[in-house]
Amino acid sequence: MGYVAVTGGRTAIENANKLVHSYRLKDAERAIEVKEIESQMRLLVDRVMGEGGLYAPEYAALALKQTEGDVHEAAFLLRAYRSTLPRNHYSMITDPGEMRGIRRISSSFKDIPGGQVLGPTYDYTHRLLNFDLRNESGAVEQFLEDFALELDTEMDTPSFPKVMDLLREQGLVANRKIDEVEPFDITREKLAFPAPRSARLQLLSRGETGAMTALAYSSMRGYGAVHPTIGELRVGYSEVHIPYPFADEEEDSIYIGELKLTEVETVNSFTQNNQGDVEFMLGYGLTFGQNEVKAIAMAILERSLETQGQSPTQDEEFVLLHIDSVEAQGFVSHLKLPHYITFQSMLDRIRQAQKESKVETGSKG
Amino acid sequence: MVVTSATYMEEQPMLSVRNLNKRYGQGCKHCETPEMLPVNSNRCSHCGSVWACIDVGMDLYKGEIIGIVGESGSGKSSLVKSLYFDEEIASGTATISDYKGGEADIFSVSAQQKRYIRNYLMGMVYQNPWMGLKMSFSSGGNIAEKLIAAGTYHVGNIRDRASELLNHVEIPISRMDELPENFSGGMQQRVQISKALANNPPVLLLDEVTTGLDLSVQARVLDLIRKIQREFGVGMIVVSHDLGVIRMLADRTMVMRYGRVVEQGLTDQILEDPGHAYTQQLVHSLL
Amino acid sequence: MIKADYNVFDTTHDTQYIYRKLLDCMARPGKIQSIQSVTRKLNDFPDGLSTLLAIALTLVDREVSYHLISDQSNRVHNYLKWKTFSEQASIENTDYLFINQNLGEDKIYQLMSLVKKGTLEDPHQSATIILHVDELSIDQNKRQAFHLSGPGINGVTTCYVKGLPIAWIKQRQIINSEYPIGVDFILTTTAGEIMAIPRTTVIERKEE
Amino acid sequence: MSIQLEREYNYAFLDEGSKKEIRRSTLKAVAIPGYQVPFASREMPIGRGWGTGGLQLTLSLIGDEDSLKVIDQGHDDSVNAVSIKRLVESCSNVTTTDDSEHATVIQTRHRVPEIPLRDDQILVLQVPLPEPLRRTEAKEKVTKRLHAEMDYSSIWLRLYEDIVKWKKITIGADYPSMVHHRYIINPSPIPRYDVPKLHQAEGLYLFGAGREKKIYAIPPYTDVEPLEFLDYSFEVENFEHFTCHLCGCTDSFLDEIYDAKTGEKIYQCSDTGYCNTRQREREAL
Amino acid sequence: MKKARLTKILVEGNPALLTSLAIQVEATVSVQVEKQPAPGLVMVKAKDSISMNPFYMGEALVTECTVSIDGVFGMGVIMGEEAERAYQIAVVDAAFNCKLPMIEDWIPDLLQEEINIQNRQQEELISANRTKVHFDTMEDYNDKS
Repeated sequence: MGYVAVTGGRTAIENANKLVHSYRLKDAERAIEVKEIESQMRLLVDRVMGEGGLYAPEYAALALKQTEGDVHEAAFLLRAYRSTLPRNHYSMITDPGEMRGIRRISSSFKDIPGGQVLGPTYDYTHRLLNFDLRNESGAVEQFLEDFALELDTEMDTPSFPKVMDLLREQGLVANRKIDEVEPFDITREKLAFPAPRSARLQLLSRGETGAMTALAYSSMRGYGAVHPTIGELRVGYSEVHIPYPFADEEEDSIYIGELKLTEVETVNSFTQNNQGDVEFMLGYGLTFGQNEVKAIAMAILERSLETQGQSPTQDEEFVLLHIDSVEAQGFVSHLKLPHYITFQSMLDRIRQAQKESKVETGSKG
Repeated sequence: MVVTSATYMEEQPMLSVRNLNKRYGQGCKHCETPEMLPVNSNRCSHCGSVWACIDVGMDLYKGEIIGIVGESGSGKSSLVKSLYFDEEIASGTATISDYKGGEADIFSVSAQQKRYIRNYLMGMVYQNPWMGLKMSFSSGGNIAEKLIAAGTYHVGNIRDRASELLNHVEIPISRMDELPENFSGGMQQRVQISKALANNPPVLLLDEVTTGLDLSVQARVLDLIRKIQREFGVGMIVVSHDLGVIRMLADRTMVMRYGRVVEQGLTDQILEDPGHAYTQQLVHSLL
Repeated sequence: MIKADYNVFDTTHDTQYIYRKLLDCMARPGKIQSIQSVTRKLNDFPDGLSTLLAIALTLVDREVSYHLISDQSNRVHNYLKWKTFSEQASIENTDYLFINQNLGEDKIYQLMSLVKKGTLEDPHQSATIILHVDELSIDQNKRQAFHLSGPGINGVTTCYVKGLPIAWIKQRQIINSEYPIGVDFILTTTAGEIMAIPRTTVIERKEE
Repeated sequence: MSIQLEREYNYAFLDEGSKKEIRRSTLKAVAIPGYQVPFASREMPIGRGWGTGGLQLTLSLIGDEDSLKVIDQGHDDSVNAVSIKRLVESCSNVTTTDDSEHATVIQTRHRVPEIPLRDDQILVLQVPLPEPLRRTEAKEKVTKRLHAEMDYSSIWLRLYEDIVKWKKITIGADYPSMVHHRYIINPSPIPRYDVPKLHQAEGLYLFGAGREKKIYAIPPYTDVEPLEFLDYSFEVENFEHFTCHLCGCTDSFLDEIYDAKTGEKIYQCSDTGYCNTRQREREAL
Repeated sequence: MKKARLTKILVEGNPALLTSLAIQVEATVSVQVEKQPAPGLVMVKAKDSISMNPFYMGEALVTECTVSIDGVFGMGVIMGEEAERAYQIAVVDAAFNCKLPMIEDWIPDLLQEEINIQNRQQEELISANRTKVHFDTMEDYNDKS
């Protein structure tokens, strides 16, 4: 049969679900443990949480297992799961400036208070396949033991004052007051344009890494104006507190855990503000987990959206409506659904148009 | 020039602009009103906001051409763009006399009524044809857009009217279904003019329509504008920085500087005997 | 699944029931539906108020605002806050305006000049007025009947409303003159009947 | 004590707050026929673009008393229709049916059933692209203004250009139509054949676009006019002399299919429920 | 002890300590579960250091539980799927809210656990600090500042 809808869909679906399950497992010696994914596919888990907009490492790992490592599908599972849960709390303001940092670099200054701390990074690994990893059994414990012995417990622990504060103190960047405006929430209200800054940041923060990287790259290459210097990139743990619901007036918040975050602040060209002072323009990026390229791309895109111009990355609707992983992959993949009716309707039009054009050429000839 | 100002006075103006003010920028406490700025500037030195039009008033009578002249930044383009709702004004009125049998201030009607005014009562020709034309639609289609907006839902009638209009602006009918982006600059301006005239509006606004064209092409477009003014009896506001254009087209002329009208009167009079020092400067630089 | 207690207002199933009646009413202006089987469960509240409250429980939560004009407003505020986390807003900001009082012409005029009417771009950002009336009926022979026409109505339908001052109709007509700007009405009765008059409905008074 | 998490989904999957928001938006949509009401739109367990808007409407509508029919391309058994039915069954007590006479709510993609909707039935259409003006204007900010000012000349122009180029309007499915003389809508990608069914109908039509976060409606007895010029009228699909090879029907929307063995082109009803009924009737005779 | 400090010790500390505290409470008083441990979401509000305005960056999965002792509520909210610990934190919280006498005895243990947490977190920071890049100019810079 040609293009006609499948009948007996119910059985086909059930069998397809079983089949994909069998493909997931058929060459496995043993099923991979969720815990193994969570601990050893760390950056993948971070990316799924970031794009899923849900910080839940265990569930992200489970989603990756369930989807055989398809990042889009895994992020989608987290997003859909969110829709079923009540949201009873909003956190107090989490300030990544106070994070327990494990990595922090600046490309604006050679040296900064607290120092350039490389932390866990692949930046200076050579991209050579390491064949030793094919068989690590035994080597894991040995490495961890040796690594622990190397640590000098007397050593200083780093503290990372913000690089931006150095510039701020010198009056080179705007010194804004903390303003507790209630942020826009894209998960509770349809975005309208022009979008408030808080909505842009929320959308970018859960945007798709690849899409954002591509757009940010285009802005740096010439389709736009943003080619920043990284004032500071930091990775670390930030505490999350929520208000205590049964609080009497002097009660404070309760601690519920910490998030691993990547925060980027970029320094761009300078401008003259309303008071006539010349200041640097800054860009801001913040994502769940360690996902540095996305955080940088976010800083570039959010800065780009603050500028006027004709390039794609200066177009708010263009950027914000096309970087969402779930929406983009959903709509592109919906083409797999049957479109027999629309196609039939189009067939009718092309046949009619052909007839008309025959009449025309006929009458001319 | 046949008509004099005395003739106009007997009838009511078609379009009467009063106290029109237009500002670009947020403004600050130093430029809340245009009067707060010095006379020789319209830019606020504190916040950079610009009062593009300050207290502008004018009357346009049936079938007359008013020229607005001034150097770039004088506010003349902002004025016509404001009248066509491309820009939002800060304050002021513009009363149109023949509005659905009565008269109305075009700035205080609803969005839908503004659309009616843009389609029926005014036409606009921009310096940049990309502003006035949809380049991905045929030139006939561009005219069709206006006719459809005015309620013509008959393809045959639309094409008849479009042919007629293109004929007026001397564009071969054979090119009706071509995209204007493939046309020369002069032809694009002529398509724009035909589009602006589609619904026989009593008022036509022309913003630097010959700027950037070759001299020979300029002359042809200017001739066309005069011809149209005669044939259609349409009232025009012609904005140009070029006194030559103004001399050729305008019955009366307004001179603008820093957003203010510094002088107005019959064009001949202004050009031959300029009263204001700035006008004298303009006229002398032309000579 | 949640087990239904037939005497307690069920926020899942009863609101679904009311919503479907409301939707049918909104789709067919002039049609009278009854939600009495549910309003009965809110018998802590005096007659009339329970119908308004049932609709409030169906539509209102912390994401939108409401305003109530009633002799018993304080009780209702506490109840709604506890049940739906919603707060009363001023008339000019409210999304849902509940009225359980006979108002004079001046008061009606004042209310209608304040309520949100939406804009041409966002006509949905307008208030819905839920108004308690004495009686709803489709009896054609009653005096003061209205002829309704517009979307949702097959030609013309006639309805009779007792206890609806004509000022409401007049003011509604003024507000709704620049369609799609306008307000929508839901009329309720003590007996638990509801009827909707969306902004598209044209109302003509029946000649006497 | 051993502590376990409670893992039960709410009735009809969505939490009550989400349902309320959808319901409020739907009521507004009915009050302003053809106007696209924005709503927050939750992520669903099926893909964005796979009917999440329709599904959210359905889930906000249904209760224990309802009987739900889901069709895709006219078929009850199409995989996507089955998948949606399975989801609804798993999170509510709602029964599903293939019989459109029995259904109180019908969710559909790309078709309006052949048998006219009754006044106690609601048809929910899944909408991929709700904005008719998107054909000529990419930006939502602009299309919103054009709707506000009722400035639809660009879409008419699109039809004009079609005629100039092809002597025909070439829009296939999702034919732009004017609702209540005010708003132009995309009726979702139903064939042109189905568009007249929306005009002055007995039942209520609801349209849900999940990805684009819009809800709109056509109430019963509302004027719905496909855009047409006086001299170039709206045309529905033409099946000429073909008939359904299963039920012999001559006046339904037909699928064009190719016989796997002979390669011969044959036609059959796209509305399988309708076709089955007709086949049964024929056998009974 | 402030809630913020107490809950940090309970969330980050050794689960065995938390369990032992909860068991002590259960052995002494009757604990009523008001709300079974259930998954939920917390919307995380983060500070955008450019505009200094907050924005919602995304949600975190939590498990929450509410209990009561003699009508006094206690609640436990903890990130991740942690039904048992959410319950136990709620129990300890309720014990503090009730001011049960036993809480005085807990303080030394809690303070010791706080030190343990700090030491554990210190280790990770020390290993990070070994990746600090040393520049010649560093001393100069510090001298100047």
